[in-house]
Amino acid sequence: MQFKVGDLAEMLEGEVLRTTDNNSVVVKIGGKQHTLQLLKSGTDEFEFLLDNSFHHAKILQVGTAEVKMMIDGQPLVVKKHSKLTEVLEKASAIGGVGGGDRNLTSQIPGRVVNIAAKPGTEVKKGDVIVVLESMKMQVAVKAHKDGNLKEIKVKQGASVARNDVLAVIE
Amino acid sequence: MQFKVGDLAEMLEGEVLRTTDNNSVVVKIGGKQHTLQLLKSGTDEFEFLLDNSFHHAKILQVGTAEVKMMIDGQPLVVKKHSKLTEVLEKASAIGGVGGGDRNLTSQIPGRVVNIAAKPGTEVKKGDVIVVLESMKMQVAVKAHKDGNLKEIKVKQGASVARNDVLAVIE
Amino acid sequence: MSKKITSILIANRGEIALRVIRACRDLGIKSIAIYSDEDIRAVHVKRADEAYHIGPAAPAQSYLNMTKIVETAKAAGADAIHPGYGFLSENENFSEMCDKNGIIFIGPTSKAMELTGDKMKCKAVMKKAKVPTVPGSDGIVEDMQEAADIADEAGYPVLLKSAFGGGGRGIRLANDEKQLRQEFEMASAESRAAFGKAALFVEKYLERIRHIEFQLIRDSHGNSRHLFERECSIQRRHQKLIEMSPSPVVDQKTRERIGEIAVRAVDAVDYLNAGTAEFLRDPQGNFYFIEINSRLQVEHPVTELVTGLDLVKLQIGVAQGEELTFKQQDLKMNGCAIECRINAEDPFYEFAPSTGIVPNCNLPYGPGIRVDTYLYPGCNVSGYYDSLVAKLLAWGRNFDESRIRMKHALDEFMIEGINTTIPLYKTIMDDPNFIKGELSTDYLERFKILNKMSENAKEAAKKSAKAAVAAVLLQSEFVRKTEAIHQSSMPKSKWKMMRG
Amino acid sequence: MSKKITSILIANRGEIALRVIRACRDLGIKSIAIYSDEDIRAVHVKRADEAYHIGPAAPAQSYLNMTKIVETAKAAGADAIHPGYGFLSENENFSEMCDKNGIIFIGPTSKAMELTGDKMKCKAVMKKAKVPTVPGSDGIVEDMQEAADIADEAGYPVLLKSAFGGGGRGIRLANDEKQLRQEFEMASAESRAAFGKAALFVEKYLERIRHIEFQLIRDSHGNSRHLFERECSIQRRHQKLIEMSPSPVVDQKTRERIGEIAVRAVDAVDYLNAGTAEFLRDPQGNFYFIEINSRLQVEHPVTELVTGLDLVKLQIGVAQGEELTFKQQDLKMNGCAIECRINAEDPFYEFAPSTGIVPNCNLPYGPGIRVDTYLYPGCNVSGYYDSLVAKLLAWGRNFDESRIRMKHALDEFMIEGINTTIPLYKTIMDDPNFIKGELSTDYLERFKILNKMSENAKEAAKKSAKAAVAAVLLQSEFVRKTEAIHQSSMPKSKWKMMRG
Repeated sequence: MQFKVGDLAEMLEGEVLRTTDNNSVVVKIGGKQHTLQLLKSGTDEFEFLLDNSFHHAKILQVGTAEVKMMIDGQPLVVKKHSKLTEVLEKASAIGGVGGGDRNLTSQIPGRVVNIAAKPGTEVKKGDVIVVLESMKMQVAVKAHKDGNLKEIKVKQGASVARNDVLAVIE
Repeated sequence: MQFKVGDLAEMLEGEVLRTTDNNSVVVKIGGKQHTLQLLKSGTDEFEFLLDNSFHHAKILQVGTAEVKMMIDGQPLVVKKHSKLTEVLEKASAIGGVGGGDRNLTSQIPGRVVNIAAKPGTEVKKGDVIVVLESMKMQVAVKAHKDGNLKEIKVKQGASVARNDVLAVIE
Repeated sequence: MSKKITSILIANRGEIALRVIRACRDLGIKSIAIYSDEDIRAVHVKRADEAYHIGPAAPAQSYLNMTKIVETAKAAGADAIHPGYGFLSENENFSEMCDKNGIIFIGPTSKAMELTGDKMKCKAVMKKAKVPTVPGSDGIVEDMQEAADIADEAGYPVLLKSAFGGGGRGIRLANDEKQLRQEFEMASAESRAAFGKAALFVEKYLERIRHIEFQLIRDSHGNSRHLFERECSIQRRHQKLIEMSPSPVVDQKTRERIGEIAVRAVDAVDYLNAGTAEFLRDPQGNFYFIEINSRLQVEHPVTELVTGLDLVKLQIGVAQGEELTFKQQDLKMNGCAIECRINAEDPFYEFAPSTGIVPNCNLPYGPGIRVDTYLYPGCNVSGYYDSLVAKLLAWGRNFDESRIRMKHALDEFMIEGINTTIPLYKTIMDDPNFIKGELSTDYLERFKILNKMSENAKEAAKKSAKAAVAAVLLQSEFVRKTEAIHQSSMPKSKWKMMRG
Repeated sequence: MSKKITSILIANRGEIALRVIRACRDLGIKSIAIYSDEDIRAVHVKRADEAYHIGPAAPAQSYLNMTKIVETAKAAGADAIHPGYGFLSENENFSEMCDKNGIIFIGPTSKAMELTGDKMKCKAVMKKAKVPTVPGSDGIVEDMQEAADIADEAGYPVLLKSAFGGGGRGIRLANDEKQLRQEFEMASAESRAAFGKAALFVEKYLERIRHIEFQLIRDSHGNSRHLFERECSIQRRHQKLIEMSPSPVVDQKTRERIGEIAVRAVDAVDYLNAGTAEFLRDPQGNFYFIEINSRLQVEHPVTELVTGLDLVKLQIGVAQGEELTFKQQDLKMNGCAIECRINAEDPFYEFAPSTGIVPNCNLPYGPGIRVDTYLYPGCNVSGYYDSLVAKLLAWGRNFDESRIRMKHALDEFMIEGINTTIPLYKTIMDDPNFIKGELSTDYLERFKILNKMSENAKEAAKKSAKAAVAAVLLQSEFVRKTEAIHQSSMPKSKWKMMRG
């Protein structure tokens, strides 16, 4: 299978050739054969030696098309490349489908300290809609697109979690 | 119930009076009432505030008559005292029942580097029976009583675990 | 004031509470912690001799609740209160309340605190004591002529500031008198329109400034010592990120000269206990006093590493009336120390706060490394309090040794579950401008450090690409094997779950 | 010898391997680890730039396998090998093998090592260099008259030792000449009976001795420096447990005097790189050279803390032909450092080895604290290797500050799953004799420290009694509630599993 690692332009071909009894796995990555010596292996955490160097991987999220992980302390997304993902990427690049795009979500957990816009009014991309407070910092949540501010989903003083929907813009 | 803590002479009376919703437990220990504020509670690990001071308990082993634990980093055995345990203790003080007493066990894990006594011979308490090696140290395992060395259960070079039976003395 | 302290309530949380607990322990003093609902599992609760609940998560109802804290101190029998930094540490009313309740406040008197807290009053006292301050008007200027006279004296460029402005608004730059006239007219009109009257003052515009401060300690017998300088120029939104001692631009002569001025500054306000005199330094090497921070500073360990002194123990000694045992000339600067403030913020996303449980963490250690932190595996990084989760310090015989040790300690420092400023500091430790000591308060923007950080992250991704693919292969192989085992109900797996 | 080193293979494991990895990292040198089957999950494997498997758990087949190690070094392209301490560190054949294979051995030349390894030869060289050694015969004495003459010169009491003895056997004490005659006859007869000939030598009997050593470094240009002394008198079975610097009985004048002797000693054997000159000191203040340890010592961090030097970095510099950059007079002793060797042994049970997985551990930190360790949560403490799992160090401005910091760091140090010597050190830190500096190699027996430790443990149990009962009550309550929930199949528990 082809993998796209982070923002890197080149693809990497990767496959498992065989696994052995003494906790080692032979793989082929980028055309070269490597023996991975496993130190730790579980559902979401792997430790292994690759080319005699230690690596630690913590798998954060596994999707059908991509895997999010921390590799050696750095966050990284690996995309499994196929015709299907190409099609999906093109589609999303054109301009989004479904309702996900209407929702303005919070990127951080925090408390709502100010509602800066009125429902029913027209807003421009970048206008401040809601101000959140967390860790003694005020963080402005701005409109992600031009449109009509249909609804504000939170009240002043409320606590919000990351990815909560704060407002709907249509 | 009465509790005997470690080697302390006095007994401590202890009982749970009630548990509350906000992770606190009211107990009576040694005639005084205390509210335990729970920080962590699981099958083998407890963290709590007692009289406003933090304590950490790791339960190592729970028997019918005693609980072995690490309390604030110190090993400690708490015996649940009852008529039954008194009877049992007296019995064992008189001189042991069952086969446990015949077995000479290893207090440490290690490798057998020397068999120092011959099966079939008479040995005295304190005679060296087997020499183990661990961490570059040689540790002599000595007879726990006078008697006839019926059998040596290990071979030179063998690895033994803690509590393995090394020899039988009758 | 000369009462021997036997127990201290620490009116704070986080790493600084733990820092004070350690000092108490070393002095044989009982440490009493307080905690909010949010902090019941916090490390300061576990490490103190006693811990008392004082209220809900919101600071106003807990760590800022003066009455409740003083009541708790009295109930617990505390002789003294250590306020740490932030919260009530610079609140003169709290210091006074402690005093009235017979509790020693470990810090300056409320009188000194009130004076240092009022910037204009303090500036006036400093001018009298011949402490150099930023040139400009002493208050509001009467008219254009006064503004021009002051600007002439201070030297152009100058800033014209509105007394009603704030946060950078209403500030105008003038490079010469002609420009000053234009700007003065416009600013006056603007101010009159907005606030009904013009209230402008003039200050010399300082460019490419460094922020350099001197640590001070003054006992109740009037002995003052400075504990050398700290360079704190690397900042973001006026908050310090990296501090170090010595400063790359302070030589021994300058150190002595400014140190004496700093001592004069604390003497002028009859200061008590540990404090910091903050200065700006322009590229010409002039130092301008700006303010006294009347508390223990976040960055105090930097000074501890180069002097060998324990500042919190000193604070407690001074608070119980002891005289300082060392003279100025006894103090020697030993090597170099750098501190990085590890904040729970995402440097790749506008430093957005990052909160939550830290399931696992690995504190760096080794020669020259010190960590002050409240982190432990399973701890909670709360959104109710500030974002500082750890202070990482590296000492070395010289700047380069401490810098390289810092760099590798940052590599070793693993904090799961939240974003931190660690990647930013890794970039800074390798930045040629940092290495040259080319610092100023606009360092991050001036040298496009955030761009460099993103580039470094890409480089790191490139290096880890093969390992990342390997991890994906292992993960899918693990799932495949596990499923196969479940389906065939095989009792044993070759791929056993290994605990590493 | 003046080749710049770019990669180092570390022929060791445990904390010292990690220590060398850190030094390599700081110097920009590639670190190459080796590991046995037993050590695949060890921390040095994880932290090195590269790690190579070299064989089974047994040291003879892995960490002592010279051929395999040199082969691995060549295959990995290592410029140099650092041997750490123990294993091959004092093996002159290994040093020679490295040499022949064009690999720099970071340590003394095989020639110097051979000389320092032979105690009798070394003693002869030292006597020639006017380095004071333990008075007595230079070798085997011919007859009773020679023995009496030597005893007269050395002063009574003397020891009569059999050349064939060992481990304390065959040693006889004589307080005067009459006793010496009696013992000589008996010892001769005994020796003749057992070995066919008498081979006795005479040595002054030293009582209440201290073990004090001087750290040394010598470069390939013949520059030697001593890095002050370490007092290592607290021992068990001739193994050091606690080391510190300065020694309570070494003043500046003595330090300079013995330091010069130590320098003379390494010059006499044309020593190279870091080494230690060991001395015995009698209660009258006389120092007697006993041997040179031709390696980096376990306790080297003690010296690092009081000098500010990084000894491993120095070692690497010397190995690549650099000249030492400091003169003797540049070195200043700064404060006091203590080291406790945390061994995986049960001090309550005759120091029996204690091995196994450490499910969890908490390393102490804070002002003045340094830990060198291979421990991490989940690591394996193996019975195949020595019992040292960590070195805990505390620095302070003076002995008392470092002692108190050590005491509290020991309290903080939590190691689950194995027994360690921590309780012993806690007792020692509070022992009045230790505090007075009343040390000798029989310190543990002389002051009945193990009894005191047991008493302390009882006291601790008393203090924890209430909490222990509380824990038992919580445990049974937890079980009761859990069972009740299971029986009633209630979907939700008020006693939720809390992650603290």
